[in-house]
Amino acid sequence: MILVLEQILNGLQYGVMLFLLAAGLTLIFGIMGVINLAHGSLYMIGAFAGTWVAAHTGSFWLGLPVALTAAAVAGLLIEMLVVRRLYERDHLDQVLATFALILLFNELIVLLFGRQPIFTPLPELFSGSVQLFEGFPYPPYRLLIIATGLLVALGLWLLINRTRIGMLVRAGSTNRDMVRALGVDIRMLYTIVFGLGALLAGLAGYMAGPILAVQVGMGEQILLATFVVVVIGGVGSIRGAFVAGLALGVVDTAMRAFLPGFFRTFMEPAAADNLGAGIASMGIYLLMAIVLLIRPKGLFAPGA
Amino acid sequence: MSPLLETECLYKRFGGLVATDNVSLAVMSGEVHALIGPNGAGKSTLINQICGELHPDAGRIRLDGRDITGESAARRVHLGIARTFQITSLLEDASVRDNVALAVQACLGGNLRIWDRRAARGEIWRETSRLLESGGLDDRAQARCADLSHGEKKQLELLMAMAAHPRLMLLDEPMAGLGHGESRDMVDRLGEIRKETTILLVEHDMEAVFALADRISVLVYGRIIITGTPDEVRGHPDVREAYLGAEDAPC
Amino acid sequence: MELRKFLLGAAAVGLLASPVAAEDAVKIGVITTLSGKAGYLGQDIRDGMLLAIAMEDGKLGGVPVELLVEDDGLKPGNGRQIAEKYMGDEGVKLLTGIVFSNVAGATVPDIVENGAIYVSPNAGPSNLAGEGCNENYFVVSWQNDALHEAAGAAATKLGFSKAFALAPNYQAGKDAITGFKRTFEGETVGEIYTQLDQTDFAAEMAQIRAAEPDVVFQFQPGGLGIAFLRQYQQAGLLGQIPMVLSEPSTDAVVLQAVGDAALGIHATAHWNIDFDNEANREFVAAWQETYDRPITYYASQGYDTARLIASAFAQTGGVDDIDALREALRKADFASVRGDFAFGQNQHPVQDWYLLDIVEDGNGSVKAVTNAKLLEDYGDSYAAQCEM
Amino acid sequence: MPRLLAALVILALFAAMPEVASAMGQSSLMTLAARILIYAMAAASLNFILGYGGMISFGHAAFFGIGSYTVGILAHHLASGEPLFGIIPGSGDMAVTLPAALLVSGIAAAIIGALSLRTGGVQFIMITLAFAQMLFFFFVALPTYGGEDGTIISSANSVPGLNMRRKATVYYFILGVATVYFLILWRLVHSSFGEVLKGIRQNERRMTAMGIPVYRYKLFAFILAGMGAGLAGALLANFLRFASPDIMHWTKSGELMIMVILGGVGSFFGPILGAAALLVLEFHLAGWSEHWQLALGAILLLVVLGGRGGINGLLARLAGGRR
Repeated sequence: MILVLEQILNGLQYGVMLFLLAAGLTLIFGIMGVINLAHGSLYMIGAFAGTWVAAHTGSFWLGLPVALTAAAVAGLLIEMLVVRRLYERDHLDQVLATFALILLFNELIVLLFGRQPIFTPLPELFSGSVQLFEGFPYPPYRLLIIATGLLVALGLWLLINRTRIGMLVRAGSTNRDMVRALGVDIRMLYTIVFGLGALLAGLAGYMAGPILAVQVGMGEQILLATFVVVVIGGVGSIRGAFVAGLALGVVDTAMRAFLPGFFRTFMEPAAADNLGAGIASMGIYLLMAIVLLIRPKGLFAPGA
Repeated sequence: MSPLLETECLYKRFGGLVATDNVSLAVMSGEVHALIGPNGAGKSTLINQICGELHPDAGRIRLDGRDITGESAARRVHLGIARTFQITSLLEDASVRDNVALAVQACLGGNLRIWDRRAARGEIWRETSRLLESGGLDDRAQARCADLSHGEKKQLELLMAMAAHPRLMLLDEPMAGLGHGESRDMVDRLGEIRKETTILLVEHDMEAVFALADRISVLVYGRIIITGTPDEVRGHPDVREAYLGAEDAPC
Repeated sequence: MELRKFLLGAAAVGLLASPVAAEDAVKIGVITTLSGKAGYLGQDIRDGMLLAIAMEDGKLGGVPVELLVEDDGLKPGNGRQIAEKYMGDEGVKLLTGIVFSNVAGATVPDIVENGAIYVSPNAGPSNLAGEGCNENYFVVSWQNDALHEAAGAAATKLGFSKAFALAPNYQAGKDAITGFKRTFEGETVGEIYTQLDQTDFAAEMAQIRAAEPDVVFQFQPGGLGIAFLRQYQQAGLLGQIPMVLSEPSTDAVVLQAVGDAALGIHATAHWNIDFDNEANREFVAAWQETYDRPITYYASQGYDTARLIASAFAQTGGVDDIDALREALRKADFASVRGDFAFGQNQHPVQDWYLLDIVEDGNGSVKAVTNAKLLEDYGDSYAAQCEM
Repeated sequence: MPRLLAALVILALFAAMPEVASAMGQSSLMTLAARILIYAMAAASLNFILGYGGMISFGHAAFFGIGSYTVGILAHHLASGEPLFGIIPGSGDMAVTLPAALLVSGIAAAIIGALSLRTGGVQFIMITLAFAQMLFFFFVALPTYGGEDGTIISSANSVPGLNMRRKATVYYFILGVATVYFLILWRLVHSSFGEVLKGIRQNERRMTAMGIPVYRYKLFAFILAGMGAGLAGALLANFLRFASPDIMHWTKSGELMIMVILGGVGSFFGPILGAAALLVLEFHLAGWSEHWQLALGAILLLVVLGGRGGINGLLARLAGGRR
């Protein structure tokens, strides 16, 4: 029972990470119609910039603003120098351009930080593990990640439902032309949304630093899972990104944890492990395929 | 005379909105049957169900006595139902000639041939030329579709629908957006076409409707409130109230 | 910043390389992985080689050499292309450098069929160790399975009886667990194959805790290993359940990155920085003088590869006589930084394996200290299948 | 006929490549040329559905990989002597392996296409990616054929009358297959079906209104494209004498797509130009600096920001400017 509970917490933690990345991506996708493959690079930039500062100052908290700033600045630069010229082009040009950006950023990081993974210490307060209740220790840092993710989700909800920018974002994700027709400075809106998306990616990257390895190519690893979340949730929907992110996190974790055991109940252990692990690694893709076959636009597609 | 097209209690709803509410309609062979009604009355929804783009929640559609409710949109074209779109829908990157040629080819068949040369299929080009000539677009044959004027696009749509040699033509607001002169040309053109095919015409331009229609059905809130000759419809009090309302009486 | 170091390093490499690019220099082709997450492996292998060459003033075994280096991007097709370029365009007869087994699989057969010699500084896949062995193919590092067989032996020697094993769900991972179980005499109570691109192991931690093993064996190379060890600590398992690791999970870069999360772990290795022999002292001193980063065993393998080639060149004077070169390489007449070294029947190493302890180094970080010899003159499980 | 002339020039270049390469003392050029041919075939098959049919498949490497593995698996069972599933004997005969690769990749494309084509737009991009990734993980987890390390094919498949142990022979065989392939593709693009497909890219609703069952036509195109990529994959396996899951990884699908975009979407010669440009750049940049990806990224970025239509569009503008 404790195992199940722990796995659910683990799934939630992975899920909010995915949500932080997917929230920005889904807005960029839904509002600007831009496929941004370099979103993972922003995650990497946040992780490297923040971790580097944290490692040199010894303070986890000093790294945080640096990570956010670096990712946001990088995002704004990408938007102004590259993506802005591609809004009117088709998806394919965007794919090529943002793929080129991945190559550029990866190599720049190698030049700046070297090829070795770098390391942040956990903040003192959150290292080790706490007993959630008797016999159930859990790393507090992971709880911090979950809390951060939920706070961001709340913040985004308020931003989108209670502010003028949010109203434009909502309008933009359902009907791009209408916002333009309203005479809103759409460029400004695009830049803001892109910057915000980059900021969240940077936050996710920095938060991931102490539990994962901060290294070149870390962005591509999580990029695909993020796209899966965006598509399952419905392109342009923050709510979709939230629900799909958490669902995918929990499902993925649960499959990894329990599938081999499940197969062992009626198969040879070796074959069961193989099959279980195989299906678990295909899991999120399988899930996406099933969701899309039932709801071709995803779960919460705006205007669908 | 037997009806060419019959709909029987067609019912379609979107969420809470009933778009077509038990519509039973009969279009006689050879007639021009106009479908009028205020905006949002469900005319386009009805057209889309007849051509197969939408599937009704309940009810049946028969073409010449044959139940086609379950047939796909593409199949219905081959059974004899062609259509035009309210907002022109063409192959914008292709030339006028290629647009028509593709419509001709689609009707002639052999579309899955992967080892022939379309350019060498004389039958397609002969028929294409004939159509272009009949529609007065032969001098624009090489123009890119996206460069055509609105009126020309409407004409082209009509030609492409004609390429299928339809028994029933569904025209979704062929006059929409046309200038006065262009509208008159279109009415003349439809007058030609009606010799070859039965027409179900959705139109707001009352002048055109009363000039062309043999019978008129009035659709309000997804319901047909009357079907009759132009004179009957013109004189019907419900129509005046429900549809014509405050507007001036037509003609 | 690292950029400065990089520029210095690049300048150093340029200086080291330039005098040897003479007309009569023997070209050695290095195909290695420099980009992406595994880039540091190839970098260390290459730099180990460059170091050996620099220490001999641009020569190996008295023969001036030029090292050609290209990045394969971890793509088998690219590796093959580079090999063809070296052999066809540059007339290279001696190649080395490949880090990963899949690149080796696409590249090595082509090299040896062309009559050139390939000396592996890292990957030793089983399909080239047994029936697929070739007289032109040498492995200086280890046969892949031996890494994990050493870990199994360590777990046995330390008296553990219930092991829990984890590895990524790909060939090397499966080989790892198979290798571990081959020498581990206790019971394996749980086995998990993690996803190839998985960096979060929380789910696995929970399963380990539930299975209550008395030792954990895990194979997670590079960045995955860093994530695993840190999460092991965060899950409160470090210090509760001992861990035995094979070499790729505890290279110097991993140790530096995980810090105190590696304390108390039982590591296994065929080389360690503290090995007390002349060759190693020389190597370690030269490295620390030249490069401002930790020495990994990859660097030692690159260095050993170059030293092996030097020993052969000293006898043959170059690559003109391939048969003589092959014979000379087979003798392995050089002082390896790991001590005893010989080639087995399949031209893979026969060497000793050691148990290491991970302890504090006094500067707030950790280091590996050699504890005991685990296996002596240990070859591999495939040599018998090799007919040569 | 400038196109015919261009085609002949390209063919002559490739035909002369082994001679030129050995004359220049750079025999690796032949390897490069062979890879360009193979990748051009795969990219052209993607261009067929992407450029002509408007289906943005992000999982095309799946079929490339399936073709490659068909050859690898048949070779494996030939070597081991054990039939696959106990019934299908191994084979090292090109007359068997190439049709088998076409068949298997066609079946896979039929299944994947039938499911994927129910969606559209971004969702189609992602669902094709998903299926390709599932296949990738499947082969990675399959120990029989080496998993991620791949399976080594001891020798290129035999062709009666040819000495396939000679590299130049293998090269000319690949060139021959590629030539036939592009001739077929040329016919296909200009056939009745090809014209319908181009119509579908522009306006599916209109095509339906003309009586074309769009889904079926797209599926047919998807299958043809899958078979094309499968054939290219089979050649790659013969050429590398190696099959591994890395050629069905999503980055490989991306690479194929980039070749198409770089060369010029929907142009016949675009994929050849794109494959050549990307592989030649990779080849020379990687030899020039270990930080070659920086340069590659910058060049790709400049190309895409600089103009539409890729290299093909650039050539067209140059030709237009000169007139």
